[in-house]
Amino acid sequence: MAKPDIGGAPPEQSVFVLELPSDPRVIEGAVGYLSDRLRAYDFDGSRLTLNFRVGMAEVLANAMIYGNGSDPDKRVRVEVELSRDAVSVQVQDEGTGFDPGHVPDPTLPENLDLCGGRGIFLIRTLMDEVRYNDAGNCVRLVLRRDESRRRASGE
Amino acid sequence: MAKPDIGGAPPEQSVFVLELPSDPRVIEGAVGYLSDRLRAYDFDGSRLTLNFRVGMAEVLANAMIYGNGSDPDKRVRVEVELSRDAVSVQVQDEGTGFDPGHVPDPTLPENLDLCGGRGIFLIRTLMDEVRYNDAGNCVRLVLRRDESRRRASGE
Amino acid sequence: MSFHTSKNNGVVVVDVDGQLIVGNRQELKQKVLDELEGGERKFLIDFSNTGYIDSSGLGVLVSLSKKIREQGGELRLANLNEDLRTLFELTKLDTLFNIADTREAALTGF
Amino acid sequence: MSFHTSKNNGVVVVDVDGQLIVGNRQELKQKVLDELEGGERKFLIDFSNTGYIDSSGLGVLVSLSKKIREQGGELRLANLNEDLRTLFELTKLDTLFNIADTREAALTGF
Ligand SMILES: Nc1ncnc2c1ncn2[C@@H]1O[C@H](COP(=O)(O)OP(=O)(O)O)[C@@H](O)[C@H]1O
Ligand SMILES: Nc1ncnc2c1ncn2[C@@H]1O[C@H](COP(=O)(O)OP(=O)(O)O)[C@@H](O)[C@H]1O
Repeated sequence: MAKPDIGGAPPEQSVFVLELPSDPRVIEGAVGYLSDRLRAYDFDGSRLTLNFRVGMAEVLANAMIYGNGSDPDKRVRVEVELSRDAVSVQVQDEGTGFDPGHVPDPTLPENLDLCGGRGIFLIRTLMDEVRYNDAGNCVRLVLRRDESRRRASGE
Repeated sequence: MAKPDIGGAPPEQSVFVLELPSDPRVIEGAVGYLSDRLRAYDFDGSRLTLNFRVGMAEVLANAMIYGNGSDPDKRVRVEVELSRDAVSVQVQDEGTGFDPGHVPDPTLPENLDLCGGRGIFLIRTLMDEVRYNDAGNCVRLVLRRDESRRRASGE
Repeated sequence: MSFHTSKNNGVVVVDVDGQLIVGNRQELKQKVLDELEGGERKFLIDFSNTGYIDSSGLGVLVSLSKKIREQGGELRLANLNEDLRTLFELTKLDTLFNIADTREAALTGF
Repeated sequence: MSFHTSKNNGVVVVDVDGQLIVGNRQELKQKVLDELEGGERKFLIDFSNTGYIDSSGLGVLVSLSKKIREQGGELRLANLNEDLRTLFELTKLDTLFNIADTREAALTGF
């Protein structure tokens, strides 16, 4: 009764910001929240459950753990622009950055049984656009709602 | 190795801000994060695990659900000032507020088997200071590290 | 947070792992109501592995207790740690529930 | 997220409920390593109830598989949904693991 009407279609575009602590325990809740927002803009299927959820979880984990060094005094700023066409997310940490150009390919046979090194690969594989700033402490991701390319799959 | 030194004593005071989505799924992670911060300032025992965790979870839930009406477009702003003496938390929602003066006592016999109505009672019981602004959409809580009063218990 | 259900001599025993709070209490409620619907009447919730409970978690316990009683059944609680005991005392819910120190004590004479 | 472990004809079966991600993968790792330490050699992880897995979850699986093999044991995986299949294919980890469609298929001939 006192609840706002959430039945109608959402506005053409939503823009919002989160400031998250550098704590992996909030990743699951934040990704769950963001996924619901995307669902309201008709994102669904593996674009939502695989590409968005895994890509987003990776980016947040890297910002919290590598960028902010799990320093509880540092925050991760997430800026989201969401429409029916695409979601664009900018994730900024308070670290000194890194060189995203120099990341070994985890799918090479010699890297296959390494425990780490798949995060950035997955971000790049799952998202449609991935652009780090020069420092490497801010990344802008774009995921389009329709799978317009890549991942030649069965259908 | 690349991790920052987290062994040393924390500074005299920490001040920080979170901007959380109105989604109950982030409450547990946020409370877990905040509890760890308090632990670094020597909060422990039931002051931490009961008073702080439950009081904080209640305040966040009320801000998200009642204040913001679970509206995904609205955020909850959490400002924390933390020292070895006390933690002060200000929680602001984007709602129109309410009158916190008019909340029935859930411990009266006739209210005992109601499902709801224990949130504000618990906040007031567990925290040392609880002050709502005039509108009722912003609350400032203080919890001192040492139990200086109330809750006459065994020790 | 997660729940494990087991059956012990006609008593449905539910272990609550983690927090029982607004984000997940519906799961517990549904689980117990399903068993009630299925004809079960004796329920024990074991809090050995529970962290904290918020007011909506308490509310679910009150609501379940009522619904079970309406069907002629009973809900008992066991293994509340010191924090949880205090929480039940502050809210006077310790007067509403049958609270046992241990699982065994709760199962005895159910 | 939570794990349930059970034993089936000498195979330790672990069900992963929820997400297997950086915030909780250590729990899974510890659970399996404890069993390995205790002498168990055959492991099956069942992903029927798993949501998503991130790179550190994948890392834990790779690491466990290695450690189990070093002790002469084997780790098998079962019940990957379409998303998880794709994840294993994208990372080429489908070539590293014995992945069965069903739990029964995985247990057969273990
Ligand atoms: N936001 C960031 N800030 C600083 N360094 C980063 C950041 N994100 C990634 N890195 C660096 O890139 C490396 C590769 O990351 P990733 O591909 O996610 O694999 P992994 O996490 O397994 O090391 C990390 O080890 C880290 O050194
Ligand atoms: N931040 C808030 N904004 C608006 N209303 C609130 C807020 N916090 C609490 N309330 C109101 O106070 C009432 C009592 O809250 P509470 O004591 O937590 O019990 P319950 O959540 O079980 O209703 C709520 O039902 C709600 O109407």
